[in-house]
Amino acid sequence: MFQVPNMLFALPEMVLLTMACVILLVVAFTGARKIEWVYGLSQLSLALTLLVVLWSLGDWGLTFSDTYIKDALSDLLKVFICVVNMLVLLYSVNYLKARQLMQGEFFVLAVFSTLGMLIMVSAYHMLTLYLGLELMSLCLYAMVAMQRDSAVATEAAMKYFILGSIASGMLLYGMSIIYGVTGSLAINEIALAIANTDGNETILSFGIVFLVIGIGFKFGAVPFHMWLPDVYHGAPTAMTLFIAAAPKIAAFAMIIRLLAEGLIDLQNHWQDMLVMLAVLSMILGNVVAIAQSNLKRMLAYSTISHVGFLLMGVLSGTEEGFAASLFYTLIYALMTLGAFGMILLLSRQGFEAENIDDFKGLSEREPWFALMMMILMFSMAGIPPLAGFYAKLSVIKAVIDVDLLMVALVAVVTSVIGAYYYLRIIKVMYFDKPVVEHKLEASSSMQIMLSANALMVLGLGIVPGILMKLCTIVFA
Amino acid sequence: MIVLSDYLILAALLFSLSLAGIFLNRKNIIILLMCIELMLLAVNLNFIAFSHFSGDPGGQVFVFFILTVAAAEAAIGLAILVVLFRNLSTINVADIKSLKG
Amino acid sequence: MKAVLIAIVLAPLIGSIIAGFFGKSIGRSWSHRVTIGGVAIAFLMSLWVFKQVVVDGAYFNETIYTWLQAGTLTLEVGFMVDSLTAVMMAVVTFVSLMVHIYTIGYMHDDDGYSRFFSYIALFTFSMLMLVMSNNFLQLFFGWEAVGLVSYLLIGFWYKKPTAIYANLKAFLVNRVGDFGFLLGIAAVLMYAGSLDYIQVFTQAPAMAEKTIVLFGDTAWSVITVTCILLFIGAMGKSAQVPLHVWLPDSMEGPTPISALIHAATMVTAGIFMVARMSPLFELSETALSFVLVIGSVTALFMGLLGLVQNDIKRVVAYSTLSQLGYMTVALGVSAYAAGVFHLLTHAFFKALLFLAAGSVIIALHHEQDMRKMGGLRKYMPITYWTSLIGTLALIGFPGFSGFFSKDAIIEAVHASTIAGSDFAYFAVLVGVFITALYSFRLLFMVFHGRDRFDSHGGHNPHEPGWVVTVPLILLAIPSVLAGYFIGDVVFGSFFGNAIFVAGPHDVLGELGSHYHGVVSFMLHGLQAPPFWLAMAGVATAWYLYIYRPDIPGVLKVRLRGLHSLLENKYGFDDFNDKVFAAGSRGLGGLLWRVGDRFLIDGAVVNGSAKTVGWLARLVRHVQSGYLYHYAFAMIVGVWLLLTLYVG
Amino acid sequence: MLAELPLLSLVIWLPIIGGLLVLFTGDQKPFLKPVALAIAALTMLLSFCLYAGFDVSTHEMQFVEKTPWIETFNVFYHLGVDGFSMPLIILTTISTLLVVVAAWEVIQHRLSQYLAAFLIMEGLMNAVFSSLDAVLFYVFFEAMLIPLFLVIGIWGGPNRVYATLKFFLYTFFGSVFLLVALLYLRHVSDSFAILDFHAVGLSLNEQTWLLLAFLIAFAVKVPMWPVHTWLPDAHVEAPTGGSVILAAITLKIGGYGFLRFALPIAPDASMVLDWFIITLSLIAVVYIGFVALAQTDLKKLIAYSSIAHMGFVTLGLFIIFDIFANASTGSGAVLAIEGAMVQMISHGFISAAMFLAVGVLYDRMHTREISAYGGVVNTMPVFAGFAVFFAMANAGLPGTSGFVGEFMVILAAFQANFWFAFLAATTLILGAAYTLWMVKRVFFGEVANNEVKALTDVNRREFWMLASLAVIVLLLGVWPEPLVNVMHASVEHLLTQVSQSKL
Amino acid sequence: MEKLIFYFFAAILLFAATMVITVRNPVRAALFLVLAFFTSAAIWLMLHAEFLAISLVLVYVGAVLVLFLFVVMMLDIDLAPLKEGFTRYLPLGIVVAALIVVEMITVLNAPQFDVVPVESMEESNTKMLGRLLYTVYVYPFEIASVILTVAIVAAITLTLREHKRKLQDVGKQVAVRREDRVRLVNLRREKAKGDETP
Repeated sequence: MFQVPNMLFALPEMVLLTMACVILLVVAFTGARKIEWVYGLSQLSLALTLLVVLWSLGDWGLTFSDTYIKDALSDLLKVFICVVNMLVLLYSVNYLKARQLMQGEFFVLAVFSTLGMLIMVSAYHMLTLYLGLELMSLCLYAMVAMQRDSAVATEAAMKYFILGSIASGMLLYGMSIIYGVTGSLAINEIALAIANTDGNETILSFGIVFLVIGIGFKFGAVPFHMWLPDVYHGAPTAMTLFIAAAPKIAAFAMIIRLLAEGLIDLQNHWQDMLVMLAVLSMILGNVVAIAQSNLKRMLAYSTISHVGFLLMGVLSGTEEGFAASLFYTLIYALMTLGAFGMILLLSRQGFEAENIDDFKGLSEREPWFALMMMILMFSMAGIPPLAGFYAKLSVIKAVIDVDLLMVALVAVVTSVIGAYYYLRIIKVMYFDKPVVEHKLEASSSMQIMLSANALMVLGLGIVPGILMKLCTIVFA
Repeated sequence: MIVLSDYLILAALLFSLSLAGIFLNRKNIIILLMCIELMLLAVNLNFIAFSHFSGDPGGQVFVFFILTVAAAEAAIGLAILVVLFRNLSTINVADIKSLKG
Repeated sequence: MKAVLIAIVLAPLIGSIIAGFFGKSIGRSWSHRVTIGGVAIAFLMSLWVFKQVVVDGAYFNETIYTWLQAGTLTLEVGFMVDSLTAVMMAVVTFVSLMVHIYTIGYMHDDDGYSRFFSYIALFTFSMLMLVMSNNFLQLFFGWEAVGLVSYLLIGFWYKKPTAIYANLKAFLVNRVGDFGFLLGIAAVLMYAGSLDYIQVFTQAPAMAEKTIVLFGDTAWSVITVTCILLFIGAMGKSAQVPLHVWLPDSMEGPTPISALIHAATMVTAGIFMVARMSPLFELSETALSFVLVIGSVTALFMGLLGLVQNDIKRVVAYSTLSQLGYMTVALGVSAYAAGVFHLLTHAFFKALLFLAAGSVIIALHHEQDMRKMGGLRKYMPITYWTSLIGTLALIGFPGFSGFFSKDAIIEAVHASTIAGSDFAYFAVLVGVFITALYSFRLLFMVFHGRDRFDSHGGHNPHEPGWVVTVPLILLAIPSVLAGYFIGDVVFGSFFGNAIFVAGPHDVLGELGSHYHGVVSFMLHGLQAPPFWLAMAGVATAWYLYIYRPDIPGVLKVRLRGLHSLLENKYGFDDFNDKVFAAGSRGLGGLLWRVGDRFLIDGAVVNGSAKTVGWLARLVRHVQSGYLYHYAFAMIVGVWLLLTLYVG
Repeated sequence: MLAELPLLSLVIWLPIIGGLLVLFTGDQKPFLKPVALAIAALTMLLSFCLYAGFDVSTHEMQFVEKTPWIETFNVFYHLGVDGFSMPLIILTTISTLLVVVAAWEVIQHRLSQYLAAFLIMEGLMNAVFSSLDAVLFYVFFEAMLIPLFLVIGIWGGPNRVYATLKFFLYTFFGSVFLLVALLYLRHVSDSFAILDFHAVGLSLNEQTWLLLAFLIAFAVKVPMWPVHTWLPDAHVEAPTGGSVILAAITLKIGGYGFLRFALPIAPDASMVLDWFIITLSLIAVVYIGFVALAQTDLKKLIAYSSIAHMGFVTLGLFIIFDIFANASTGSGAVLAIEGAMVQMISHGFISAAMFLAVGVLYDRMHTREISAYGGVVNTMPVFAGFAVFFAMANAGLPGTSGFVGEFMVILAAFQANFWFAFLAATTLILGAAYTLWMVKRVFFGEVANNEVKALTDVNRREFWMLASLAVIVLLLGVWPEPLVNVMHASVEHLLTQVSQSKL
Repeated sequence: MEKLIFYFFAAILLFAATMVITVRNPVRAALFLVLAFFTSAAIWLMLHAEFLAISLVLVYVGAVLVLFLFVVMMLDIDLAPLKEGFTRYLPLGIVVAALIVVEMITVLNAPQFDVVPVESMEESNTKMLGRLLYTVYVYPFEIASVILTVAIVAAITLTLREHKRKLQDVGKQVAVRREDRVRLVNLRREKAKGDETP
């Protein structure tokens, strides 16, 4: 029998939706004139959502006829999504202003996209998951294309859209197969159905293939990564930052809900697939990044390699592994925020600061931010004592604990290759002479937050225990 | 008697055709969008078939939502297409290649 | 006793440190005062020790401090003083003292005056450490330390390219010897389990029964291997063929050094060492034969080289080589006492000869070419007469010290039955003739005949000051008289337990049974072939260099091949330069360029970096920008996953 | 009172925090250098307290500190020293002090960053030597690369970028395998404590893979042939201080790693594979000896000589199995391990001295080409005296510390196999050849050119810097017992561990 | 009979799909897509999904495909150069596609799916959907509405050219002349591109 849902559980989403509508109205009635208001409102809405999430922490359960879940994982991820997106907006403001992209629609889409992420995180039903994913993705496609006079941006948007839609189609196909075999769409029922029947595992694994493709695409795992470099490169940096950071957190929720919670009993099937994706991602991402001269593109390939690492934790199929992946995702989001934040920080009107050479001699021009960037790069390379190292450590530990030594070896060897291009950034900043004179235009709040962001990476490197513990508790 | 497999195979063929259409198409991006529609059609067929044969309404509901989303998707896709055309004066797939490497 | 011994060692060291570090501030005269004081104290105390040991029969063997302890092994620094040590201490400190005094005159005008004193005092310290050691570690320490000082002193005039070439060569050749020596020590440690002399000697018989496999399956007697390795060290230090090449070149150093280090003391360290190790060597006839053959080859062939040299110091140097060969021969036939006795007498007369040569060199303003000397007898009588004494001692003229020691060796070789002794006997006999020939060639060319020197604006050469002549005279005395102790030292029980000779090898014991005092020994010597060979040598020298000075030139042309062979020193230097020096440099360059830079760095390191870079550029093209390629990649992914993981 | 202080934490964090202070002081402040010097000196004094309070009679870890750090993984902030690590900590603190002094007038450019880098590195290195938790160890092991990378890259020579990237990637490549090995060990032992790793039982197959991983990691650090080629490049391009730290300490971490990880964790595999490591070590000694002979660059020459000298360390560590098999006396293995340790310490001081000496020359002439020099002794007699002394120490002259380690290892090697000793002993000839030939070309002879003519002798700062090293080198050479004594118990313990099969 | 109908529609569906991906003219492709949707709707009817079949025709054919056609025509695409390169990778593409098809069919032809429908849905399809949408699936339903909103916002943002808001001013409206308001726009034709296949 139908039960009246516990609406309180979905309070964050409701708050955000309400706020989104308010913003939409404000945009509709004020246009470009009160854009600062819109920005403020967006930050406020994210902050409110964050507060609501924090306020309702700990009260866990299912609602909306089991299509919605509120658990530790969803709470944690929501907190991070809100925080990350607040930082993204903060970092983007200057950039957007300088390029006449500071439009109300950007904030509307950003907030709706965030809403999509929240929905994904709490989705406990393939339908909700799909809808959340689409809500998020559609906003992202549009955001990439928002720089309408830019040929590359629209090209990126087009590629993103086409490939993303294909991936959605495949994901749906996979869902349909799973649905066909288990006769259910809710995650817990699927798990139950698989546990109770011996079933035809061939068909299930056939379905899993398509699910994995969908997931792989959202993460950007090889060979479903092709959109990623072009989109990161072509999109305006602020949009790139938006795409690069929080959606990965949401995608993590998706992979956990689908594979780890729904199909955990078929772990032996999806593990091998993820191994392939992870290994290919790590190799390709790290290798091709070497050849890049555009920092955004390089970071795109680096993202691919990070995705490979991230998948290692999941594929181990253990609670520690999931926790490790979660930890990796969060650290990755922080590092990406910082790295793209640096590009945004250095860019100004008519100057994108997206080429590696634009960072030449940064340590003489801006010693502090060069130091911050160095921290971020070393962290991405996985050098202790920075957070990136513990992320790598924990995922490698996870695969070693399930005796997948070869994966671990591929991971470490490719990370050596990867270290090269991160070091190249540091080399450019510290060992080369500056070629351009320039001063920072970014607001002081952005400078402070970016510094805090980078220092957080360092801080989490020195005391990683708290966050790791948090990640472990989520899966305990 | 038509069994479930028949529908599934039909859907699979449709799905494969749409896939083939995507990567064989050198022409018009619009055709790509149509292929995506075809792909969703195949998925829908799958869902409905499963729903029908298992007697569970969930699949049909899903299809309902897929239709909704597909419409939204088509709107955004076409919007991007228009913007792209304004910038490049072409929607030839082979011409959209400035981002690479 | 312990305190005295420590004082003996430390006195020169302190002198050296003061002169070395504070030479500038305390001035020249104080530099030589402190060092001479230090060495004099050491000398006097050594005499006291000598008396204690030799006359009163004292024996000392104690540890000073523990150098290092590892597991059950304890490496210590300690002194062992027996008669052998006592003799060496006395000789070393005496010659050293003479040389110190002589240096005051010789180095009078040199900028590095204090530095020089510091070095030779340091040398005295090192040499004392070497001879007084009671274990292999300290022996090796002294061994290398004297090598260091020798290096520093040969290169004392560091601006001279030949000097710095010579010192590097000396050090490296010595290192080749040390290479063997160190392995020998390692062998001793392994098979005796200790580096302490006494313990090692106790273990020696046990070592003789063990074997070691070196190449393939051939088992070698451990003791033979050990002794040969140790002897390789001695070959380096005592300049035996083929490691002799450094010694003639070492004459680039100041003359006092040639006298002290490269004639009297350091080069005899090898002889001393073998004598000290007699309990080991006695157990291996193979090793003894090896020693014998090397020694006789050195004695004969190095003497020959003295015939064609024109540099006064080089002639003396080759004679030193030859004499060292004699000593080695003595060791080879187990006549350790004779060897050490020859070492003793040689120390005096060779130091004397060097200092005399130095005196001539000073008088002629650092001219060393004998062809530009002559007739100096009248200008430098003291030098002449002391030189004559030295030369007579060297050629083994009866009554002079060299006669006794050398004759004892020749007799011992004659009496020996060990493998190679026949060849050795031949070599030492011919050597006697050669020795006489080149020694008198030198004497005649320098002191007799016409004045050929450049008189530097009319000033005739004259004797340098007393600091030069007094040491000459003081050294001349033992050069004559030292031989009269032969009865005690060689044939008597002077060395007691310090030297061990196995029964069958005891040639000296056999000779000793025929020994009836100095006079009869001398008379016997007058009838023996060595004496007549020596006389023949003197006569030939007289004929060639006084009577018919034109003949050497003719001979030089007639015997061009032989002459150039000798001139080139049998090609050892060329061979070493071309094969070892150039070869190692070439090999090093090759390994570096091919191994390090081309293969490891080029192919592997940069190669893999390049490969990755190449791969990156290649894979990059997959990202072609075309949507349908991207889609195709995805579909290939689908196909891969389906194929690999479904079913 | 000493025992109550967290001495280890102090020697780690004092320089790190001090380094950060220095970093943020900025280049302009007059008290910058004194502060850095004071921090380095204080750290050194604290490390001496370690020596003073060290109990030589036990192999147990001392000055232990243990607090939870990453609880999820059971990772602890676990510190302690034994006879192997304590001397290395002292070596580190002394070297750093010298580096600070060496930078006094020489480094003009970004001085605060320079000093900070070295102070931070000091702390990291001390931490490496005292970490008893694998993660902690690895963190510091890797973190050390960062300051060194920057030091070479920022203050290095013209080809510094290539050198520093090569250095970083080479060592990073090595260490990632260590990470995998450590994680695997955690997997089997369910703990990250290094001492637990020692105790865990492993099959031969596992041990072999672990050993290979350790080998890659530590061989690169040592560096062993054929993974040594980063070292000459890094040394040549590094500033003096960088070279000193690189040679004096980072190389030692390789040797330390073998002692702390490879031998006790994989004894059986070490026994099976010892021939391999011994072969590499001997190649290092002989091959590198020849290669050093061909060098025309002062620093490259010293760098190559470092590789050859470090060959003795690995040789000493791995001949013990052959000694077990052969020797009757039993102290050979002790001799070998202690020899390797002494060689590490002594090489630390000697190579530091050599690089400082090259630095003294470089500061005046701005070239490291041997051919640019000649007759330096004429204009810099005091300095030449030091140089010859250190050269002799480098050539292993008895009475200097350079001799002790080589001597012990050669003696021990003989007990393993005659030919090991034979090849090792060639260093007597080769070492002397390349070192003294270099001395001859640089220092002796007539004044070669006007630049040399214009040289001025060492100033007071340089004098004391070199003199203090000379005193240490001499003292250790004349009386190594105080050094060796502290490691006896640990060596004995290691040998018992190694001799017990884990199978 | 049922089988015959199924195969008939299936054949048309596949034919239409093939034509969609092969015809050159996008207008024709769109029309074939319409055909495909119609036949699908027919097949869906066979599966008792009446509501969905109707909405497919209404929503898709009526709205989405008209939008497609609208855009196709608006963009005025030059058709001439659009055929190159199609055949170049065709063999490889077809091989991969065929392999995938074979694999899919192998899997889907499993005996497990050899079943007949469970006749359990008594109430009408439309009613059932309606009930479920407002009860069990109320949350997805809300999300769907948000998605549609976003689609509108996004589409407008991307395509709306004027940023200025229109505020009515009667005076101006009256005073306006033809030249002010009517602008003859000639959309550019698509550039003729040379053969730039990879």
